[in-house]
Amino acid sequence: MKNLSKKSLWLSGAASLLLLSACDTEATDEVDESVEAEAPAETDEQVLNVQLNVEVASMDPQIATDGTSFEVIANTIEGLYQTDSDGQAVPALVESAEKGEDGLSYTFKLREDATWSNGEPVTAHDFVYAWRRLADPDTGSEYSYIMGIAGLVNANEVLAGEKAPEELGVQASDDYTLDVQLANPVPYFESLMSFIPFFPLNEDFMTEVGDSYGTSPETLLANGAYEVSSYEPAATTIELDKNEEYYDADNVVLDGVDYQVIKDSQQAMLSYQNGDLDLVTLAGEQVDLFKDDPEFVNVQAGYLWYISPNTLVEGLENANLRKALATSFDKQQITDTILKDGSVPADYIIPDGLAVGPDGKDFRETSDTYLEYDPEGAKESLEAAKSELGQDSFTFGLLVEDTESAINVAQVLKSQIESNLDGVTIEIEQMPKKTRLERMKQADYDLGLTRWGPDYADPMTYADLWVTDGNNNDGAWSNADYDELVYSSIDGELSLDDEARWEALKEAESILLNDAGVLPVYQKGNAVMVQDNVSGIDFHAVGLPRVYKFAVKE
Amino acid sequence: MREKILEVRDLAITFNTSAGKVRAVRGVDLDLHKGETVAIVGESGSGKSVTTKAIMGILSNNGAIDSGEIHYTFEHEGETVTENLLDFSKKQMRKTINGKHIAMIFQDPMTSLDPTMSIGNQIIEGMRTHYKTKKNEAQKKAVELLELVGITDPESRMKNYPHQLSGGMRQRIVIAIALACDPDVLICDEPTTALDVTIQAKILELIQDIQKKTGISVIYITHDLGVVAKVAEYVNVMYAGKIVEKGTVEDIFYDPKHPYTWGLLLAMPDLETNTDKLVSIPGNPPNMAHDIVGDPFYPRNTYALHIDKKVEPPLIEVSETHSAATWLLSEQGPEYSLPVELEDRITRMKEEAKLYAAG
Amino acid sequence: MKKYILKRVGMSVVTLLVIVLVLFVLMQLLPGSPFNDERLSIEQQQVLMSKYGLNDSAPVQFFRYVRNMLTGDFGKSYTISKDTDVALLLQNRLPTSLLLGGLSILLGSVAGLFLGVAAALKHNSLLDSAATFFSVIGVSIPSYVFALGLSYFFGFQLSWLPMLYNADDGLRAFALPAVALSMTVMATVARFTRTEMIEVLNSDYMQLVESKGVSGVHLIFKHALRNASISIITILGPLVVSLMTGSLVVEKIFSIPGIGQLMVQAIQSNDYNVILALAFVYSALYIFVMLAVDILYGVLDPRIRLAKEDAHG
Amino acid sequence: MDKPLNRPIQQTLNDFSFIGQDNVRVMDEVYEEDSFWKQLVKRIAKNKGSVFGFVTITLIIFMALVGPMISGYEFDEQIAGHESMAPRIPVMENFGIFDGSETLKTSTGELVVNKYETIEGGEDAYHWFGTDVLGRDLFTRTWVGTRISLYIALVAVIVDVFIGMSYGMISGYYGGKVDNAMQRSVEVLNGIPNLVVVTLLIIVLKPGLMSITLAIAITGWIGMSRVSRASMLKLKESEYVLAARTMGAKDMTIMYKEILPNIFSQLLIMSMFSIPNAIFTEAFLAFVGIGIPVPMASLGSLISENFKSLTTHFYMIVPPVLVLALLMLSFNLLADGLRDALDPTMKEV
Repeated sequence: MKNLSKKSLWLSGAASLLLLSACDTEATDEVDESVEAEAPAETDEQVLNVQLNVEVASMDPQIATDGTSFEVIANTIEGLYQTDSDGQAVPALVESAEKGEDGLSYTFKLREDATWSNGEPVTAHDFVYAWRRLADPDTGSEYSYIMGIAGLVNANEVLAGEKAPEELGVQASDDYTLDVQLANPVPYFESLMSFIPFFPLNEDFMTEVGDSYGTSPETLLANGAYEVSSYEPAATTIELDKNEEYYDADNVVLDGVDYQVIKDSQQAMLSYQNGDLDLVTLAGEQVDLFKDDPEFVNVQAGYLWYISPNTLVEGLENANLRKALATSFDKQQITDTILKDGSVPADYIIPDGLAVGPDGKDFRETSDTYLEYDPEGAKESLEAAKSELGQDSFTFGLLVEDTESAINVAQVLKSQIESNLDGVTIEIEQMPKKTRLERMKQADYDLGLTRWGPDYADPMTYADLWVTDGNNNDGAWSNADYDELVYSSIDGELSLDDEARWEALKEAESILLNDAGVLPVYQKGNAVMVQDNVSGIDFHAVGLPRVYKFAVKE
Repeated sequence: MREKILEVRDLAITFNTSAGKVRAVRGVDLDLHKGETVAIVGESGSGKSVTTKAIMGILSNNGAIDSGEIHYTFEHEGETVTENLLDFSKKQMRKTINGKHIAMIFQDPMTSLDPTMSIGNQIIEGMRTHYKTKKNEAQKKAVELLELVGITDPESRMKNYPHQLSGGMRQRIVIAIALACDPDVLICDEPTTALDVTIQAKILELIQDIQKKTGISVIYITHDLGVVAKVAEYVNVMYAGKIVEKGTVEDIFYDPKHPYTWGLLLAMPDLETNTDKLVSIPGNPPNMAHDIVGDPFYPRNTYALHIDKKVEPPLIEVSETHSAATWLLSEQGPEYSLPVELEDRITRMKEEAKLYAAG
Repeated sequence: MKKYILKRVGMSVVTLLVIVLVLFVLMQLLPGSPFNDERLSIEQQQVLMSKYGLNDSAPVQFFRYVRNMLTGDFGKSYTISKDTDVALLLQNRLPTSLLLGGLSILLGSVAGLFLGVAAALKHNSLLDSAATFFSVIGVSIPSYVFALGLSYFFGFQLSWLPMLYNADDGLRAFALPAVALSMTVMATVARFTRTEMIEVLNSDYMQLVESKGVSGVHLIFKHALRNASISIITILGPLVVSLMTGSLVVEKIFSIPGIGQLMVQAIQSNDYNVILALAFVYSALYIFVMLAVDILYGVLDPRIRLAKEDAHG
Repeated sequence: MDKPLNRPIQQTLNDFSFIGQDNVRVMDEVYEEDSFWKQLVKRIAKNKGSVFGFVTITLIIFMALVGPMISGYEFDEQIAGHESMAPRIPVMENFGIFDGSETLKTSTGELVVNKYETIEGGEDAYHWFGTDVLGRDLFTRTWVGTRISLYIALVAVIVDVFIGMSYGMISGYYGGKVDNAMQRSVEVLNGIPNLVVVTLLIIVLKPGLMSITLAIAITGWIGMSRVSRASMLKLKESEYVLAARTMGAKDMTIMYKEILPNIFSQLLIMSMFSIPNAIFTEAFLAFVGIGIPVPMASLGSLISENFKSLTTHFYMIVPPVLVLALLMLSFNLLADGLRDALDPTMKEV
């Protein structure tokens, strides 16, 4: 017996060499299995250990709103499209897509080999169900507005409760054909389809589990690379196993992903050095210790941090004063000495790496920069503002949320603004994020340090923020030209002409920033450590921050 | 033949307090013979309790014995031995002496019983510790002891806790505890001070009764000469950590030599006293944290001599049994006479005694 | 005793109800709606508010809350774990926290008692001073500093114990956090025990016990500690509070899925129902401990146990 | 039993004559006791712990007042380029310690850096406790932060004395229904863990010194009210109070003129025990992120701020932790000593 097994091992080894050169995946699989059968102890399970800094808020694709939840959901559920390593939307469940000539309709053919983890096939009905659920006001999804952004027929009416969800412009003409009707052309529609809220859910299963969906592994379904094996609401550990039912399971190497929620970055780093974690995010000073490490990685995130000035507050309606404030702090110093995590100074509002235009170039490559640090210019603007306003001293409160980096940045802002601008005093008010949002929404603030993350890969995800009476235009900045450019780009004339639209958005940005309607500070970067035996993790600036489908741990 | 059982020689004790060193006992001699009762009398703070605590080996941690010897004669494993108790370690004391040979009754029965342990257990604890007596046997003996100390319905009382009993009952329990291991010496530290007058008398009688029945020797500490007259055969008067007069009860009551003893006698309440008020000793005892020069009593002494300021008087023998530490007894001492009130009182006491003896 | 316990239980229930009312009123004053995510429109917020019944009048909301609470329904989490029953969150996390807290109390009290008794027996000695110094240090240094220190030395440098909580590790996972948490307990118990023991050791009845010839372990445990413990258990209440406080940070550092971590998160994200439920749980825990202390007090102290029914401890 | 006289006596003629009747009156004053306060001070002085406590507190108060002025930096002054500098102290730097160098344990090996040598003008710069990540002088910040903690200590005592003491005294004095109502209210308030009260309060109000003060005011006095109630219950039955009452004294007069003076010193010392608690509460709030607003500093906020650099720049957390621990230790020791000196049951003998 012993002899025999040795022999068979040798044989299979030789066979695998031969077969590998022939590149036959089926055969290699066989070989792998036989090796495993022989020496199971030697092939350790490949499980990736990942640190999260917050708990998963929801496993429900239509309810979740935060990056952490998105990351875990996206590892278990797949949508029509997925983001590839370059940030481009590539087909996932879609086999073929057909775009109507006017850009007002899409027909998606779904692949027929995709199944849910309970064995049911993934069908077009699952999408219809999920999308109606998203738009239904009763669901209370915070992301329901994205249905309006996607431009589906009747989307806004359904959102407002004026029409039934069934009237939404999406139908399943058969089990594997999804028909979508748009009210206006949406150039980034396919990219939107890789966004989690558009992910499918199985109606039968949802009816079965009811409200308890997503509260345990049993109440979760997967159709993606991994399935949840251990989870409870607000858990600090989440375990994912490889989903053997996944149609592309052959290309998934990892046996699973284990998440560990660690809020203290020092503790996380110690665990990483201990070998307990494969992927951690660094904070502040730690970067100094690890930046020369080959395992250190800097990734760009799409988040833009900016100060929102409340133009309803006396003094801040003055563009010169806003300009003075916007140019009086050294963004480079903030990113280099305080954040150190790869964040870069933002002299713009459309982040770098967000979207690629019709010319095939990134938006930033062909647009200008605005409001650079310029202490002298700031002083001049301040003098102008002083004479315009007939006032020599100004005191403004600055709302910040109580995270370490936000507070540190706010302190530098205060210090620099006060030293560069005579007569300006900044008073920092720190509070939980929810409270800050509330205060800003009620326009009960002077200046607010805030941020916006892109929902989809198009400048519009930022540009529509500052239209007059816009939902998130807390500072009530208003400019008729800007409004016209943006509205026209959404569903007007410009939406039909990709190139003109692109130029219009550049112009909109220049209008906003030349008037200092917002005071950009920096574009967020993340400093992460990845163990050197790990490869194949995709980092993205938009939508999903990290994808593990192709990750390998040796 | 009087058999000496306890002999204290030149005992001196100092306490280390936050207010400085306090010399609580400054050279005390004391003798106790078998079956007899010796009283130690003095105001509070005179060092009488401390002396007995030293004998029991239960001085608090900050107390130190500077000098002296405590010789105790007892039966140990069939032999009569005499040991210096001060050579014993705390552990040895607990094991061989405390409870087994010398037992003690404390001043305040309200606080001297463990509030969390039943009466019965407190009584049998000593027996169980010293003789490993079986529980039911010990309990039987405890019931007998309770009967002995005059507790009715002893069986049910065994289960009671101290707070359920009156002060007098508690003191009886304390006595029962003290007697549990048949000790040779019983130290009573003001056992009646905290009790009502009527109960006081009963407790005193009880102790005397027990003494008659068991032949135990008793050291009796009190500040009340009235009590002394009832129970004691020998009296030691203590003041400021020293014995200032010692003698038989007759010596002390009928022929007191020390002005302090006079003061104590005069302070005894007496129905037939002619004066309107009780005579009290003026002033307060000295602060023992200070060095004492001369006779510590002189500031309060209307009979003080000039030498009292400089030299502390030694014990001067009056008779074989009687001596007192006062310069008045010295050969050079001046003529003096007892205070008139005291003369009166002594005369009365003698008459009472005759009446009592007669009838 | 029975009546005494009944009375105490009744008082506790009333206290708890009043606490719920107070919490509810406070909550009404909290700024920030739970639905002010930047992506929600005002209209949608209104929909959500009415979905969760937040537009009803305060008394209606209050009575509904109390009624639901009696059936074990604490409402749903708004933000931390969306649409999840708060009861479910608690169900998962409470046992972990209770275990951690229990371990810390056990560890801290045993060590504290030992230290305190030793210090009292050797009153005014070097050992006493050392114990005092040690215990004052224990109460003076915040537990999170201990936590990270322990994690660094035992978890990272020596690799003896896991630095992060993992349910699979069993009790080992609690070793470091429990030690970190128990430092305050130990210090407090030690200090208090020392004081109480010194007082008991100097008491009249201890002199009587000693004069009986009782010594050693028997003396310390049967008499001294037993009497001292009557007062010592009264600090259990405050200790539980300090544990709750400590657990907020310690749970965060060791990544323990307990209610302390949940509390901080709930406060920072205005998750009303979770805050209310947790405040209620904390209060209930505390009141329960106080009640237990009172009853234990009665058991340990015959003066209360056997007191006439109208007596009050 | 006669003992030989072991001291030669300087005999004079009148040695053995009576001093006379005056003796007693004159001599009674010899052993007059020191005044209460003098005794107290004496006893405290005997207790090494409380002396240590007192001296340390005095020293810390002095540094809190003077420290920020002698450092040459402002507490919120961010010096560009001076971020995260290790401590450098004149004179001591010559011995190779506190010379501004620190060892960074990077993952690629240990690295000894001395920022004072690399930055412009660094040669002449001295940060005695180093600087934080924003380039602020930690020496200045530590002592400014100490001020806040001391202020909180003061608040704690004032709250204890004014609210706790009065509440307990009134409750104990009137007894009956008033007492019952007041005690039940305290029980309810006490049933809510401080943690919950304080955090809710700080969120309802704006985080800041005022809110912290209020938080301590709401929760800090309960212990004291119990103690003062107990003292009141004990004292109100005493003879002299009964006497005052029969003389027709008003309730307030009895409470504040007759009883308070007798328990005040004891209660005041009790209140010292609440100081460490209050300081700790503030530190805890700071750690949870609802403490004193930036860029102001308190010891607690400094610890939580610099805690984030514990594994990177260890020296940053040392000064505030040290001062906080010393402060709490000292208040504890001093209060212990005071209590021992005051409380007769704790007295020896």
